[in-house]
Amino acid sequence: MSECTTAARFEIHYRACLSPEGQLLGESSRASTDPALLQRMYRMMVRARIFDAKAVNLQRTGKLGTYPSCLGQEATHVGVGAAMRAEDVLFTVYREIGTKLWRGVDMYRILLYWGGDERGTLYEHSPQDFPFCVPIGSQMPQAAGAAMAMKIRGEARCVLVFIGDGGTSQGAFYEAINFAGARELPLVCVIVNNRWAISVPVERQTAAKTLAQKAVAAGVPAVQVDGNDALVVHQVTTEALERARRGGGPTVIETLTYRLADHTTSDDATRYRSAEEVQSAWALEPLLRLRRFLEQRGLWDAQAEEALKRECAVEVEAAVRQYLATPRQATDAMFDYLLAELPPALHSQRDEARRYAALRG
Amino acid sequence: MSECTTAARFEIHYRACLSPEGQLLGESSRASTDPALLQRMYRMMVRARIFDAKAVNLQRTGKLGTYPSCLGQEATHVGVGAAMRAEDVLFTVYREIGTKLWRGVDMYRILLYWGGDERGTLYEHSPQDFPFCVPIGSQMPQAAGAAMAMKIRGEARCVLVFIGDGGTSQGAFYEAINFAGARELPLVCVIVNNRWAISVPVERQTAAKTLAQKAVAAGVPAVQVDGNDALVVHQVTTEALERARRGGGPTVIETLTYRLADHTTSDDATRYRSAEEVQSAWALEPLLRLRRFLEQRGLWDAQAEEALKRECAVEVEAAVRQYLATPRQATDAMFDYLLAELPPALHSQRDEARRYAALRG
Amino acid sequence: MAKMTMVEAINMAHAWEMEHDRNVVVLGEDVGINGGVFRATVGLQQRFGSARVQDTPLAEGLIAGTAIGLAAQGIKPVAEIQFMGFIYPALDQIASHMARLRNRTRGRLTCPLVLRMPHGGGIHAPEHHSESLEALLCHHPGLRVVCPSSPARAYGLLLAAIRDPDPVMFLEPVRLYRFMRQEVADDGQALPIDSCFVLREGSDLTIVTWGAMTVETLKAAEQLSGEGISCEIIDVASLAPIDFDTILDSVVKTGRLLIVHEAARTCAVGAEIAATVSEHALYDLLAPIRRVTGYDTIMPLYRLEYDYIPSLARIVDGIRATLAE
Amino acid sequence: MAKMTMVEAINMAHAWEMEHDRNVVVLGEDVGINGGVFRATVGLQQRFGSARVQDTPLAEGLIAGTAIGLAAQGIKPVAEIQFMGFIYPALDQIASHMARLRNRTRGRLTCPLVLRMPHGGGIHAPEHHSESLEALLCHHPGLRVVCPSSPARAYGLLLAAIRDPDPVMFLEPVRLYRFMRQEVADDGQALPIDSCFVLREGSDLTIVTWGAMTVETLKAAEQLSGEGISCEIIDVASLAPIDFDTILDSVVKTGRLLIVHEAARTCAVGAEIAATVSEHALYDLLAPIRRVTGYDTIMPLYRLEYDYIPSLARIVDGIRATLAE
Ligand SMILES: Cc1ncc(C[n+]2csc(CCOP(=O)(O)OP(=O)(O)O)c2C)c(N)n1
Ligand SMILES: Cc1ncc(C[n+]2csc(CCOP(=O)(O)OP(=O)(O)O)c2C)c(N)n1
Ligand SMILES: [Mg+2]
Ligand SMILES: [Mg+2]
Repeated sequence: MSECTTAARFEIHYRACLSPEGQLLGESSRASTDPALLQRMYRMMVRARIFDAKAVNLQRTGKLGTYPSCLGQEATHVGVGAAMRAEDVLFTVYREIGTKLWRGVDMYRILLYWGGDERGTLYEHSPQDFPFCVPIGSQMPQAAGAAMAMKIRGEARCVLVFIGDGGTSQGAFYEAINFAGARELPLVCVIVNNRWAISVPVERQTAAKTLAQKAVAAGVPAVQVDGNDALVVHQVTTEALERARRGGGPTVIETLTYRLADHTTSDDATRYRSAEEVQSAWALEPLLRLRRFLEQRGLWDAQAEEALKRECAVEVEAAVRQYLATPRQATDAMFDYLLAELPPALHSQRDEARRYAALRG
Repeated sequence: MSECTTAARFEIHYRACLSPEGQLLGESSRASTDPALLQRMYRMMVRARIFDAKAVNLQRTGKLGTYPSCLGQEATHVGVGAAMRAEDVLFTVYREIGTKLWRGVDMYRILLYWGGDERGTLYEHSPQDFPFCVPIGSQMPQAAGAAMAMKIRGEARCVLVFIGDGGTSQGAFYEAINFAGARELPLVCVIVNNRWAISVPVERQTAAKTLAQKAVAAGVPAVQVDGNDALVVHQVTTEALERARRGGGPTVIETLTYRLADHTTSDDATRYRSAEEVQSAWALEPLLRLRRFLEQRGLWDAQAEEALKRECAVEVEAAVRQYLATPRQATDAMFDYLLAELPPALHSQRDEARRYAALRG
Repeated sequence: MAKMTMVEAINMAHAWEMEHDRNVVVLGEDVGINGGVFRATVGLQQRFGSARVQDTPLAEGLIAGTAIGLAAQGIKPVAEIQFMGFIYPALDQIASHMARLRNRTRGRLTCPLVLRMPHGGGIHAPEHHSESLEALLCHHPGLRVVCPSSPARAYGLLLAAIRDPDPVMFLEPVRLYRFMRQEVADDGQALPIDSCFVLREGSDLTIVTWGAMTVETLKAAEQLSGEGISCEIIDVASLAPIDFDTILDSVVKTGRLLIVHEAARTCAVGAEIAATVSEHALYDLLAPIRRVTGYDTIMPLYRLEYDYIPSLARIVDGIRATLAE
Repeated sequence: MAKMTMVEAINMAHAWEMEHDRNVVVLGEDVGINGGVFRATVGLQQRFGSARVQDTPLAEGLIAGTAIGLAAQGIKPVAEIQFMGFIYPALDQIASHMARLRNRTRGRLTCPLVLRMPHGGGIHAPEHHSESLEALLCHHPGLRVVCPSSPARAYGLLLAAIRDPDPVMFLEPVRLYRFMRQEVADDGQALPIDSCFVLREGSDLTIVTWGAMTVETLKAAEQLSGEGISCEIIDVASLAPIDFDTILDSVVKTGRLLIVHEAARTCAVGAEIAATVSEHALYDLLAPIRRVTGYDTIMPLYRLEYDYIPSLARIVDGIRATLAE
């Protein structure tokens, strides 16, 4: 009917290091040969899960606002954190507790944020990281901009940005990876495919068989990995960051995981997904497989587990106490950071707010 | 380093029917075996080019506003028009004169629109087609919506939407093809890759080797064709519309062509691209090759060409006369179509506008 | 007649209209099996099928643009934006197209559709979930903007919105979704979307407000009535175009005007009302028009949201101050 | 000192600041080799290199979001939106992030950047190329909005905008780009972006306006001065936050206020000025505050644009009407 040649060809690879049973697949990964790192990653995953359970609990008892649980996604969050350097910059959505903790964000700050207090975004140890980003997709162009700054200055730094499966439907996601590809920006984008965007399954979100292939639109290399496998997440993220640091440009990584919890504490997932589905997802959850792997290597045991759990419980309790003991900001907090200097016209509004705060007590 | 399997594979094909010399490549296409259609397409391409030259000329002499020439893209525009059915719905950007003419839009209306008069969007013969869309990319979700309406009603109708190479950088483009893929909407998207977005070459726009591959992100089939080859444009668009009509879902078609003119009459392309580039693009322009093909088959000759040119000149002159003879709308035109009924509060504004129009005369 | 909350009344209005107009289609994020994050569309997909009640991908610009295409093709979309704070990605479609399609095609193509969205704060929601952005919409000619303040008005106004031949932005005050139960007749009776509602008649001053702020405003009037202060309270309800006749008549009667709204003050709807009233009724004004509004700051996270949202005390003082002169 | 147009002065301000601050970076559509569709950035890429002057892909949301990331990393982006009518895709980044980053991070991260855009109509441009949308920006706390009305003010205000620690929306009236030439010293001197400019002193009434409307307004005042009418004309220049002290002082002096702007009237900046002035200076007002503005309609295609844009005649009549009472 017409001359037909091939203009372009693409392949999306799937990678995994650790089987759900904790067996190493293929050769060893960087982490698998680094006992200290393995233990740090596992400890951080447990820390995240224990904090997460407590946060959900605080909300249930009316002590915290709406909270989005990270249950089941710890391997993705921690694997990414472990692959980053301190001088890199992180852009998250709202669920990446494990990455925030790895970056040194206090549990106390995370509680403050979900507890309705802007001071929850004060990150002492990662001062350039962006706070949680609620408007889905909007973090993407900002991350590209930060990466552009690094490229303009010729720095060997990278930006790591997270987005969800639902987020890949927002135009901003595509605009940013397309720009990153066109300018070879040091940007690594991790698509956390936890299969659900509130009640919308990823199959309703897109006809794309993989989310990694969305990078083909931007001419950006992409890979899909087992997102419940901390080793492979750490491995591919490290490779991607290294290439970006060398000036090799962006990478998109899709991590296949599962949102074991409700979307947030205001959600009831039983309305739209089956108990069976959640059950079978539990069989793939990330902590147990890494623990088994560590135990096989003699790097972990029941005692260590007990000690860690106690340690985390203590840390979480302390953070909760500090959070609950923190009085809310004075109403001046609404005005103090509006602009570098409060415009004269707003002084009367600030005073008005003060007056009524006194009444409200 | 890790287990690695292939999750997905893609291939983008390039198709062409007619060589720049007017030789048929491969087998025959639907149009190539339909003399009447061949002649209609050629005549429409000439008609578009003659109208276009006149429009540019009117702007130069201060009788028309800014105008975006379609010079060099006639094969894409006419090939698409010829593939559509009357009951389908068309969404264009602003440059697709050939398609508008094929849909029965009067030259007079097109002049009125670029002459600063909303009545230029009154399409007598394609009453459901959308007018030109200036905000780049914004036509895409609307086209998806129209296709969704057809699917909801179970109609055997399709939507054809155009976008430019620059337009593929707008998130709206991606949001729409992703949605069309996820819902298998009867939508055919033609990406007119004329290599330039004003002064930005497509290589600065994206790292994607082809624009067709952007459809991979949406899980939508895509093909790249020679956009200066009316036969292949007609062929692939017809195939795509037929599949969509059968419920087979959307297709993305990239047509490779070239913007031989300045971006618009307000632009000066010599600022940013070389005369050589434009020269070599002229060697690939669409009219001559189709004429040669017709002549080889005895379907066209110098006489026919002369007659056609005369005919078009007469038609264009008539349209111009009608346009120039059309008095501008009364100021009520600002109010008459704001809402189905003018809100009481606006009556005084309408009266005020009338009063000052009288003064302005 | 059943007593119901506003969110139930909104759900009932959807069901009535879908039952009586086969062209009505519901779309948005999580509006299907989940019934919307506030349950406004609960049960509709089960009842009317997944062709007429569709979850969309996560993209507000897509939702708004799709609604335009649907409407131009004769479908009547009732689309939900999950929270008003997420309207921004949809604004290009709303402002450049929805508001203009009729005008730019000289009436050849139109956009009869409804865009529903939760409005305002007060429910301890996360960041970006408590915005009051009606002014952005009201500044755009070609749109209707409606904001109900009770279950019955939500029912009647939503029916009117769906039946209207033009695009209607329907703002639903989150504080009121489950604030009170009221008897609402499921009779398919629409309410006018071109007039204010006088919620309380009075003679000393006029208070103009809408949405959730009607609650505190009514409380304030009630409280001060004990001191013999008689407030007339007008629920604007339709914020664009505004029924200024009702407002002006009242101000001419009382000679004093207080405007109460939750949105930031600058360039908000309250500014337009103050400007228009002072232009047309200056000589009837016995005191300056005052505005009790959200501050010109970012809506704070929830620990301070009730310091931002006009409180009963601020409204009471606003009334006293307006009467003092 | 060279006589130059506003667009040349804007170009000169870019060059000065890029010369003196290595962190200043220019980005936008066609700002590079093409020098911008209005030539505002012409020559900058040749002079400062393609790392510091970059064409972006065609996506306004991307441009705004990228500018935020750059600014937070210490680069000073001066980004161009090709026409104000195309700001909509960027509004989510502007409203949800630019305006809020300092506040939501308690000052840890900030957004010192400039977003430049051609503003208003009057040059027979195509559809969507003639919009006046300053109110959308002014309604958002956390932004500065500036609109110059002469080459010299464009130069000085743009320098101030680039040096400001917060995001500044810089609106450039297209009618004025090449309207007049004026001597502008390339001395790097910034002008204040927190005060109005009194363009003409007078005693009978105050006219508040900005941008391109200053031209017709000055003409009107000139014309009426022949009849002994003395108008004080204030160029607001900085539309957010507004310097109300200067405006109020003038109104207290003259007792009469006319507001002139090109944007649609409802919920525009003129409404805020009228509301604020009537609240604070009611008893000084000798006549109702009038607004001569664009109509509450879609900006028409160009054949009617001068029926939409306030004309000299409408302003003159507005002055007379305000003085008549
Ligand atoms: C622009 C925008 N629209 C809607 C929402 C409401 N919302 C919050 S989370 C969410 C789903 C996100 O799904 P996904 O991107 O997969 O992330 P996940 O919650 O699964 O981690 C939605 C619709 C939002 N926050 N922002
Ligand atoms: C949203 C938006 N931003 C910017 C513009 C200004 N503009 C008009 S055409 C154009 C380039 C479009 O390029 P492309 O999509 O390739 O279409 P082409 O002009 O080549 O046909 C730009 C930037 C616009 N019309 N809309
Ligand atoms: Mg998800
Ligand atoms: Mg192009």
